Amino acid sequence: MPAPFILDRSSVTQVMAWVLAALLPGIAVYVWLFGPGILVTLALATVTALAGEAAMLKARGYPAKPFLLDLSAIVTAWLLALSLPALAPWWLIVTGTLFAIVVAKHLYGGLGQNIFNPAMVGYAVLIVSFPLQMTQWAGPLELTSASLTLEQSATVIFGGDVPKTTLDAVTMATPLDALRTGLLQQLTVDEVMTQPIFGHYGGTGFEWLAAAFLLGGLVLWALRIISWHVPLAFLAGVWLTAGFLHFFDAGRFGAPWFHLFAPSVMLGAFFIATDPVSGATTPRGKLIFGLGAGFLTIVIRTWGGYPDGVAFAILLLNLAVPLIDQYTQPRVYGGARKGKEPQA
Amino acid sequence: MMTMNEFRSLFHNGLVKQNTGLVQLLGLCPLLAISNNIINALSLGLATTLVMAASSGAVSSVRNFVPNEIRIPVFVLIIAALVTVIDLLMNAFVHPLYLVLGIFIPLITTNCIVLARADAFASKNRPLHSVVDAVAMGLGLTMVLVVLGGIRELAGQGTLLSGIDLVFGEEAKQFVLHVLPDYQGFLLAILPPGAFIALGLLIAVNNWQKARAERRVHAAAPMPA
Amino acid sequence: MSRELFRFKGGVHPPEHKSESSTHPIHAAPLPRKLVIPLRQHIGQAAKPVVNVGDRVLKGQMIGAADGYISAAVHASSSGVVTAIGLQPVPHISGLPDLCITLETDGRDEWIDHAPLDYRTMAPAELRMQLRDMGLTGLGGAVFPSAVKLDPGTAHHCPTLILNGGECEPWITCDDALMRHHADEILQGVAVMRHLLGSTEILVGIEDNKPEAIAAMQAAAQKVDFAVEVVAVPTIYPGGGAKQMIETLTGKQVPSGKLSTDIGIQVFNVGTAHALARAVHHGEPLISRLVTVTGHVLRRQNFGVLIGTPMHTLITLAGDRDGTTGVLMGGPMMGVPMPNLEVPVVKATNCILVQSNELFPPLPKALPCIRCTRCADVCPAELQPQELFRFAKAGDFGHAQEYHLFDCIECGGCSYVCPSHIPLVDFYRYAKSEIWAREKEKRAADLARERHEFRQFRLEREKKEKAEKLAAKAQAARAQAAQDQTRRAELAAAPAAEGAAPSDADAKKALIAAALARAQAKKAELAPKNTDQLSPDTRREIEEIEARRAKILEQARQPLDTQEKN
Amino acid sequence: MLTAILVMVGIAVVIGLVLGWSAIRFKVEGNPLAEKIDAILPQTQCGQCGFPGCRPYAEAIAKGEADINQCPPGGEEGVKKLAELLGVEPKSLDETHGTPKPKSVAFIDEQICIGCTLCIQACPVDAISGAAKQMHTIIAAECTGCELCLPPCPVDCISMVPLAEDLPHWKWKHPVIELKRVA
Amino acid sequence: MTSPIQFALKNALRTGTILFVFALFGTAMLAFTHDRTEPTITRSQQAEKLALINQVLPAALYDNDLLASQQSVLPDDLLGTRQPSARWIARRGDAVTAVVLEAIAPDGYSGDIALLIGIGIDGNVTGVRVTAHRETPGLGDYIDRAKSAWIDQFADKSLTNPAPKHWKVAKDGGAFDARAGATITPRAVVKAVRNALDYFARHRAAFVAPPPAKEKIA
Repeated sequence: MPAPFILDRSSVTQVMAWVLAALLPGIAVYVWLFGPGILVTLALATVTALAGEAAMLKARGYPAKPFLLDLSAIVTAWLLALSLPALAPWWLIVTGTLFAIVVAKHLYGGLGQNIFNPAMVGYAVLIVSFPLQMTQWAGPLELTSASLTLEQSATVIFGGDVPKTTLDAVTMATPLDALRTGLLQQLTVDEVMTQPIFGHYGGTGFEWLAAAFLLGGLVLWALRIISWHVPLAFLAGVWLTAGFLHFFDAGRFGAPWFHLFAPSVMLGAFFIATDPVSGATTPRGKLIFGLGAGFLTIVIRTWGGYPDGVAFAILLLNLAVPLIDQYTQPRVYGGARKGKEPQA
Repeated sequence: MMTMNEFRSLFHNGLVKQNTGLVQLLGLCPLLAISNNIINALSLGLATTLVMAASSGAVSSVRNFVPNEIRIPVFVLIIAALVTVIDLLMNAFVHPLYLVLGIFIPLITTNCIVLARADAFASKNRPLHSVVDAVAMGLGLTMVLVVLGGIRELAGQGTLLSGIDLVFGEEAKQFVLHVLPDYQGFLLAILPPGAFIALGLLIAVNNWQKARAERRVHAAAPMPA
Repeated sequence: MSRELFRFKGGVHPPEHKSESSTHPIHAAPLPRKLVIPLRQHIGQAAKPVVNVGDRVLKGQMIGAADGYISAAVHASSSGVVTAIGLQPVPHISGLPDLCITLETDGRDEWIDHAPLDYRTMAPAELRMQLRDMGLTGLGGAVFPSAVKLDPGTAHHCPTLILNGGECEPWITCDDALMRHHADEILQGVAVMRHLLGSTEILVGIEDNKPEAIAAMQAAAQKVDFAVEVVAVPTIYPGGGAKQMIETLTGKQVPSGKLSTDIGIQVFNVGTAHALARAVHHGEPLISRLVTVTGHVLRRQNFGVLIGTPMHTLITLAGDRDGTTGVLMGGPMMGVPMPNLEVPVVKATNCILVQSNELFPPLPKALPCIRCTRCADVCPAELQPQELFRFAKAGDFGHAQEYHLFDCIECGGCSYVCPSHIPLVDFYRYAKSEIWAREKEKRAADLARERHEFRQFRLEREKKEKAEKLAAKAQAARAQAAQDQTRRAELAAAPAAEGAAPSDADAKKALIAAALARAQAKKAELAPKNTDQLSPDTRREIEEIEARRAKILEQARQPLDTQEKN
Repeated sequence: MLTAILVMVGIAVVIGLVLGWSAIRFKVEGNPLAEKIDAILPQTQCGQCGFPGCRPYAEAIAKGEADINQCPPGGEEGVKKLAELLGVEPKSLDETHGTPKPKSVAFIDEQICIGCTLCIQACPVDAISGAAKQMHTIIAAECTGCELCLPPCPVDCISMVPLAEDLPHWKWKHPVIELKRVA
Repeated sequence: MTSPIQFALKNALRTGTILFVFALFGTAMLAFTHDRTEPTITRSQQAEKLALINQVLPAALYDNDLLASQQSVLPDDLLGTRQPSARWIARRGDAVTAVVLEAIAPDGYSGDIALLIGIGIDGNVTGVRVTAHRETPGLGDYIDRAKSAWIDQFADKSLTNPAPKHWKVAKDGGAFDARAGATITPRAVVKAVRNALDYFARHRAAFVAPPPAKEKIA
């Protein structure tokens, strides 16, 4: 084995562990503001992901241990779980997770080979196939007339018998849904925003969730697990696109701050768009990737068939990554600067 | 005339070895668009087969009179004419089906597999061989279409043969198989992305099968000393 | 004295491990019994041996002459007798042997006549030839013949001369030691360089983790009659790479695919400057150097070592320990594992690093690349290592080259930080050597094509000439026949035209038959000799070839036989 | 209806005229495909493919008269490259044309050589120097290892010496990363 | 010896002729088929349209030639139309029994939803069908009769049944149920049907008026 003979202490496991750790503040806020249901979803997704990963590794003839220990399957599971409605039925969680692990990850070649972000593939499959179930969001406790305990949540998720009235009492549309609905009823943004669900910026509860994800993301950045390029560009893409539209017609387009703190943008910017495997790799490429994803997010939110666009935007940009990377190759040491011939 | 062996090899070629859908990956546009249930798939597949057989026969019969430089225009002319004829006939006699298949009937003209076989095979072989080859190729495509349609229909809505009434009339509705009663439905399978995913999986299975067969052959062959 | 420094992109901070060896004084390694001096110690053409087995040589005597422009001579490191010229293990990653001259030393260490060079009065070209013949090469690692680098080229002068004291690899301290103890001599060498290159600005870059070396060099700089700027540069690996040192000190980058002299900068290692001073001021060719022996040994220190000294003697000298798992030549980032310890110290040997499981735990197993681009962050060549890896792994060398594979300096920074523990540099080396091999193959194929086409053309021409000759002959015959106007004469004319051929063939046949007998006799006595130590497989192959050959011979003979019957 | 027929026929005639005219006027001389194929072939000129050299084989492939798997010196890799160039499925080497061998050069045992020049005439790349009744030598750098000089030699003084790996020819190997369990 | 130009011209003439023959033959074949199938195709197309109208209009309600009764309607806010649309008048004998209107629900989740609404002369809905929409599959597309029977609940409804304030989806306190999580689409449809009824009520007189001697065909 030739040089080098020493290694830095970093490892894939370490990277993934930090990502999981950085999600914890978000999860804590989630539990605090929306009830403990998300814990059931997280646990179920984790177990499913590990089982799916182990089965696929075995089928493909890879040793299970090093790959299960790399924690990447758990990262996928958690990101998917956090994108799902907290009270989604168990089969929805299992289907999405399995799709993410089996199809989006292993059929593409496993760790490091998937061109799409597995969690977002799982999410997209679910929203396309089961749009109805994907709207059963638990509302923020502040606004719901009832709340569910952990056991009750588990009962709901596993299809147990729960009075429909209880369920109706705890679920409500997300701020994005509400905005879309309101706008279609010919209300202006300001009129829509008077509904209690909208809170200060991004929706009651949701804005704190977003802030928690932002915090976790900043930790990842401080640790150099992720670079600033993608999140910043993504947020800038969202902010600029939403701001542009809002500037021209504040009545029909939500405010940029709302879009930033509305569900999923912070999670997407810091945890999903930064997935190294399916993202762009060059510095300029990362900026384009982030800006493009941010732009598409708002476009889809505004004109698309679904209320949120983060997942589709990221998947579309995943598709463009090879092209982006190819056209944004940075200047190498000693290479010509900006098209000029190197000075002899 | 043709021997049994030739016949068999042409069919093997069309259905397996050079299968248009799984191996050559030609004519994917209709393959992906019209494979959301078995009936659609079968109808379009057969229509394509018909066009292929007719055009291959025609191309092969005139192959000696067509100079190289206008080969392609002549073939396209023949194919386009035949497709339009079939388009008109379907419009007249199986109108409901025509409505479903819609734009994809005229699009058979641009289905590369038709021109590919006309140019690659029919223009170099005798009419009988060409027709057999075209039928084999067409059936190969139909086969993939039907399998794909079956998978998507079953996964997407839990039925098989739905829409059979469009071809055989209202009474045929009883033949629709509700394989999975009270099925939730898996929309993805029916929507366009489902076609890509299902076709991708089919191709993967086909390649995997091939690789396995090859490995077996290698294993069986005596190792060179 | 402060100078604006520039930060090159990338780099890593591996643990330094310098103090282990740098705190001890330099020792001279004793004269070994046997010296093995490889003829290929530098980049370029290997030297050609100019002594014979049995010759007695003196210390400093040239035993291998430079062969070509990019080459350097090799010299006897001590006096003794040449006992062998042949393949010997050399310090190369492949473990393949190379042509070496083996000396049995006589212990007298008797110098050949040598005298200082009056470099100021010599023509630069002549001086360079002298240096080449004194075996001067860079001692920083690349071992490029110094004479070539001391040629300012068409520009006739190279304004900036950088002396590279940035010994950035962990563990190695030989340059540090050299600077601390021989600063004056180093600057004497610099004076010669300055003379040859016409440099006006002299910069000495030393990493700031070597304060004593900086102080020593600064002190020495006060004493010389030209301005020398000693600059402390930040400690970062690979800050001691020539291109990185240039960027740190000047902010300039060497254009891709060009030489630093193209931007008026030349860089030499401090060791090279020292060797140059010894060569010019003492007439001593390059026969020794400083070597750091460190790692898993009892006494980590620097040794003054004669080129050709077997490595195991140095390790024994430093005190070998149990638990040794391997020995590297060079540092842990770019070093080369030694196939065995018989290999000699060569001009490139700056460090002998003894490994153990505690100091160098076995590397963890690699996982797939997750494209995290940490490698790109640390790459001092500003490449996209993850893409290069992908291309190299897939054998897509065209793309690898498009992504500037050949700008990679193989510093190992990417492998060092890779969270998937992929041996990235290995892949780049593999791709590079594969590309070179293909290039070579392609050149060979082009040559073969060209020669084949020429041959076709020649045969065609000969055939045409023959046909013309025949036609002329036939015409002459016909003319004769017309003259004779008899049928008999006409019949006779035809054989006459070919008459010469059969008799020629007969003579040749006899000759061939005689030779055949001779050859078969010879083969009978030869054949068993060279086949009995072969493996059964090879033997079978030979038999097959023999059989085929016999068949071909049979066929070749047949026409002769039939002809005979006619 | 008549308009439709007239339009179609009119277009057809125009296209026919243009195509017929251009086919003759803009004919491309030579065969660029054969060039490309020739560039892939190893240029050993050994004739194992059944053609008298690499160029004729390349032309035969370009015309579709020869298969791509008849060149043992090119090996499987050569077949793969040809397949890629021609857009066909790669296949395994046709062993009736021989099997790939390690790269070798011919070596003449000068003790035995009688200077008959037969090998010089057989060598496709003129890599043997010598004259009648004088010893012949192989110019190793130019020898392609085609073995064509072996059969004509009446005294069997030529042997093929495999090129051993030495330092200047040493190559880095593809690093082995074991991810999969060895089955 | 012919010059290259002459040679090329000759070749052009040859290929031109061949292509001419093929084109002539091909076009002739097409012309023939077209000629033979045209009446059948026209018949099927009309049958198709009629079948669609029949879905919103019970066959018992008319005995006139419905297709011939087609009239053009100017764009109207209540119909949601921005271009002239069509309407068909059903008669039994001479009496007008019902009218079929094309309407648009402009505020679907993904844009316009095209509707065909049959209204009896008594102001009761005889049937509603969605003819074109771009609603999210699985979410809003249950308004399509092919996907679910939801649209059937409009049958026999009128402006007074339910009361105007109940012309809403259940979630908004109305009489029309809608699936949870997907209320935008049904809201739009309910509103459009109500508006169409409104439109009919306002223009009732014009519909009931005895037919002009010769109906003009739009």
